[in-house]
Amino acid sequence: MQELTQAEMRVWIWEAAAVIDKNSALLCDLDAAIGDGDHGANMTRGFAAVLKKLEGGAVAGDLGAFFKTIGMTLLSTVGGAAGPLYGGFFLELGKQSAGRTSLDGPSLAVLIEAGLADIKRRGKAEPGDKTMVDALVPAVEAMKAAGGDLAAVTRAGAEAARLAATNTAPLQARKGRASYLGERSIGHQDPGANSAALLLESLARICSA
Amino acid sequence: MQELTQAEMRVWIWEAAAVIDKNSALLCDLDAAIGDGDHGANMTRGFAAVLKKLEGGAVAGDLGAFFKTIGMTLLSTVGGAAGPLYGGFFLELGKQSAGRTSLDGPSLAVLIEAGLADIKRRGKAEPGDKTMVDALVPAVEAMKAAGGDLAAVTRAGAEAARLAATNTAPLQARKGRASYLGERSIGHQDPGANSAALLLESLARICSA
Amino acid sequence: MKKLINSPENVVREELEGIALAHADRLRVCFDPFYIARKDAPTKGKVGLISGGGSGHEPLHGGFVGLGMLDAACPGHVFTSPTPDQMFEAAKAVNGGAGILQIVKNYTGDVMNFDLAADMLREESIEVATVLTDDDVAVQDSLYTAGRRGVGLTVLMEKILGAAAEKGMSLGQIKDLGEAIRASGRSMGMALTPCTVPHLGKPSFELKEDEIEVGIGIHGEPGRRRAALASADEITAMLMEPILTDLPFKSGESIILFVNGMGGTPLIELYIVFRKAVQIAEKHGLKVVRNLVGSYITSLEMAGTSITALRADDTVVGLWDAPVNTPGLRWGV
Amino acid sequence: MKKLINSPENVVREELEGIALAHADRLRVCFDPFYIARKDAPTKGKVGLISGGGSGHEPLHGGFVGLGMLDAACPGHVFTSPTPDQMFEAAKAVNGGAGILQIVKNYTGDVMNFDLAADMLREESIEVATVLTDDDVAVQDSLYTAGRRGVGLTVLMEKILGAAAEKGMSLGQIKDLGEAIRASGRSMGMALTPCTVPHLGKPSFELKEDEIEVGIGIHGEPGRRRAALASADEITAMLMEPILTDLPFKSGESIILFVNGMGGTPLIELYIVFRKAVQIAEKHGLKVVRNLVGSYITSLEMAGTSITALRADDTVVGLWDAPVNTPGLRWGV
Ligand SMILES: Nc1ncnc2c1ncn2[C@@H]1O[C@H](COP(=O)(O)OP(=O)(O)O)[C@@H](O)[C@H]1O
Ligand SMILES: Nc1ncnc2c1ncn2[C@@H]1O[C@H](COP(=O)(O)OP(=O)(O)O)[C@@H](O)[C@H]1O
Ligand SMILES: [Mg+2]
Ligand SMILES: [Mg+2]
Ligand SMILES: [Mg+2]
Ligand SMILES: [Mg+2]
Repeated sequence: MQELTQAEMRVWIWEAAAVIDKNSALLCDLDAAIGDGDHGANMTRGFAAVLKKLEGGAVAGDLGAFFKTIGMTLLSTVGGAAGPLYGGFFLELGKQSAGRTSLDGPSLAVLIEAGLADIKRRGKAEPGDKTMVDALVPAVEAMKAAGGDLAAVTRAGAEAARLAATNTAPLQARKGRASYLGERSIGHQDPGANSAALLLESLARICSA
Repeated sequence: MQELTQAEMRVWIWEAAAVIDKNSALLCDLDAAIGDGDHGANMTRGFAAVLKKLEGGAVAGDLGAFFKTIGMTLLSTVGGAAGPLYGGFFLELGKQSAGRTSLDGPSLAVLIEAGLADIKRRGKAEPGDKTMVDALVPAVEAMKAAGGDLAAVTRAGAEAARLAATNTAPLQARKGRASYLGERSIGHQDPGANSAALLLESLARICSA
Repeated sequence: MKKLINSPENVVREELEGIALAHADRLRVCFDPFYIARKDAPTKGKVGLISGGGSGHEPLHGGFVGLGMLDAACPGHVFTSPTPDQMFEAAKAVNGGAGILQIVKNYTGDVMNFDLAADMLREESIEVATVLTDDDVAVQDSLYTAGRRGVGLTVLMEKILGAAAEKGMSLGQIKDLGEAIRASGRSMGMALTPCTVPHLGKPSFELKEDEIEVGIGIHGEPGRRRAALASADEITAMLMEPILTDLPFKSGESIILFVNGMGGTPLIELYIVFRKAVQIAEKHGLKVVRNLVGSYITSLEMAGTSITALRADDTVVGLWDAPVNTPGLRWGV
Repeated sequence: MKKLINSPENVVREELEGIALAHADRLRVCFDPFYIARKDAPTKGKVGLISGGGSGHEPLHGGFVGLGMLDAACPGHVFTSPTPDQMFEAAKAVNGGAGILQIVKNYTGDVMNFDLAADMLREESIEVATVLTDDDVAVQDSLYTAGRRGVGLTVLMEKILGAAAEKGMSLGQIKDLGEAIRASGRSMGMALTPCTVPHLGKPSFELKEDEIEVGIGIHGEPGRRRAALASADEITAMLMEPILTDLPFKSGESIILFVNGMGGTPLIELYIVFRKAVQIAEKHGLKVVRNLVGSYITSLEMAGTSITALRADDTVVGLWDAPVNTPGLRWGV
């Protein structure tokens, strides 16, 4: 695949929704250990709502309209911390892709970088705070470094995100609910970093198919 | 011992209080199975209060005054069903022994029969209803039948009470809390029948000493 | 046993100390013997309402002392009926000269202890009447047994008779009203988990993860039967059907519907039960004109619920709506 | 998992159906999106008070909607903050033209969702101010973290600001009062048992029979440390000492003292804790001028308690005493 169009993006969202659903219990368990145990349920609910929204057929208009629909739906269904963060992420993707109908590898990397910036602005988390930012920062770096075709770019992003998500375990949380635990947050992976890795992994699968 | 005086009766009460205390958990367990689990605690509290009351020395006056003190104390400390029943029992012993300072075997049997009558009047239980009445009815019969000295009378009463208490197990309760269980009360001994047996056993031990 | 207590012996005394500190504006607590009375009692010319029973059912009864409800409450040890000297002293303290009405849950111990207290009061020339509650349909009613247990209806009884007394009704009138309410209300309860009596230190019965106990009372006693864990809607139906058919409640009647928590069940679940209870009542043709949802007559930390339905004509509704100012129930003032 | 529910997905909807049926006289429930509003809202010229948060803390927040307290509450899924569309619609429904005050417990999710809602409202030219509660001393305060959690103080905040709004105070005045209260109240909590989030189906943490969790929040999250089970007096001291030294409260000050149950702890135990809390406060030279004892901000069926102390001058006490008519708190009306 050379360019991602809305059609492929819809497949990504389907794939992502399925993967989130399959890993819902895992995400909840991760969240139960250092948060309040709802991250899997929140994400599953949100992506199910997005699927429902997209059922009717393609979103009229450009990729901007498509991502905005996703962002608004996540915003009004996920709740918790993840709702505004992922919702805002997709809204930002929408803003930055207004007028475009397809994306190549490098422009996808730039787009996701913009989405990440929105998450950082909203949540004020930095790498090392044990949040989804920990997965997304190295993912964006890897995607930009990989350059080239969509498959390579997304695979680099997915691998970096997964590794970084795993590496959140030894960190002490400084943002989100896990921060209340202080030192007791050490030794558990961050749920949001894991859901971010799942999203990027499903994207890589679509782009490599 | 030919005759029971207040001095021996006080030893009985000490002995009874110790035995009740030692068996408190057992009585509670029996009550937990078919009632509300407090019979041991209620009886222990009551007899501890009686001991405290008797600490000051002999009760001035006849046996009537002595038993009345015990009855009033149990009435205001035991609570539950057992409080009015045992309290009333001792008050009745007081009424019937007014003017007397000692008791022989046959008069003790008659006295306890009067106490039992008060329990039956107050609680309206008949033998077979799975209550303390089940232990006391055969005990009184055996005491009256035994005749003779205090040791023989009280031993007969204690043995009959213990056997009858054990035999409450197969009965279905018709009075007290256990009656709420219907058929599920079958298979457990009645706590009140057991405390009655403990009281008569301690009396027998005193009289045989 | 995991409880916020210091020692099983001191639970009731320390609870009363807490109540005395928390509600000093409205209540007076006597420690020898234990009773809780309205601070402004006695009210001259008003019938004095007293009740009591074992502790562990909070806010019942002490939490219902105040204007428009009880004049005094006598707490026994946990799940153990109080003793006659408590009712005797409490009644004397709140006697306004118009007589004393005792509201007694039908348990052998409670009945006998209140009877003894009534005798003692009569010896002092104080007029006494007693109203029993025996609303638990889980227990088979029979002349030859202890009869049915008094459960949830007790809360409604105390509210309604309290309002009647406040309005100046006579002892005889209140007694008659109490008997009418007794004849018009039914309840049933169930447990998801048992409770632990402090001095016992272990649960009063055992339940597997997938079992519930149906037909429990309020003393941690096992119920009439064990059943498989079911949905809230199914459990609500299990309770509502026997309640509605026992009296029976007839289509077109108005009721007060009371969904009670047993102590360890949170409000969120009670509203789910209430929702279904209303649906069932309405399907039965009943009009739910008033309701109460919350933990008002509890069994320590037991998880579970009980439902009470009471036929309510305009008089009863009027008395229900009358002002009440107690720690446990308050409105109109 | 033993709960009176039908399915984890429907818990909040069915709870809201129950609330709508139980409190139809005072409340209006909107199902799309979820919010609970005063039936008589909007009140022209009055600041509209809204709050909200995850469900599972009942009666917070929906149970505090009514005269003298909140105008609307937005329930999220269990322990999940609600979404901006809920606050947006709720605020529009209760907007009396004098602006909207949002009372927000300081959790990342709640803060971000309420912020988004505020942006949306401002786009509609509705004035919005926000007051955070972050009273939990169990969490170390730091600029570099999410800060402290909002817990028990939220209940007092909603009561006091609700009275201020009812009195006709302006948005700016209420916001200032809210900040003053925020700066004057502290809380801490502990758990005897964990709770189970319905969709999770298992407890949020495990505790041995002789362990307690100290410094818990209200979301079933583990606390700051695990400790050995201790007496009620010792546990009360564990909570009171950090509360009193954090602010710090000074000898001679008057406070409102709030002993809260976490959902599965019965009232009898809360009074025992309250008793000791008063003793400690008094030893510290504090005057407990008002109090609240009960389960008002809960964590589903968790057993445990939290304590909140709030400095209370005459203004605060006056607003505390002002009439309130909600399902969860009611007096003076
Ligand atoms: N300030 C923040 N910045 C970035 N990510 C955050 C922040 N706070 C929380 N998160 C992410 O959100 C995840 C939790 O989401 P979720 O459980 O759905 O919300 P909540 O914590 O409100 O229950 C965390 O694992 C973390 O990755
Ligand atoms: N009506 C009755 N007549 C005689 N004995 C009774 C009656 N009801 C209960 N009892 C006795 O009382 C015992 C229970 O006493 P206790 O547990 O102290 O009181 P409660 O049942 O009020 O908790 C029963 O085991 C039974 O022997
Ligand atoms: Mg979470
Ligand atoms: Mg008993
Ligand atoms: Mg008892
Ligand atoms: Mg959450």
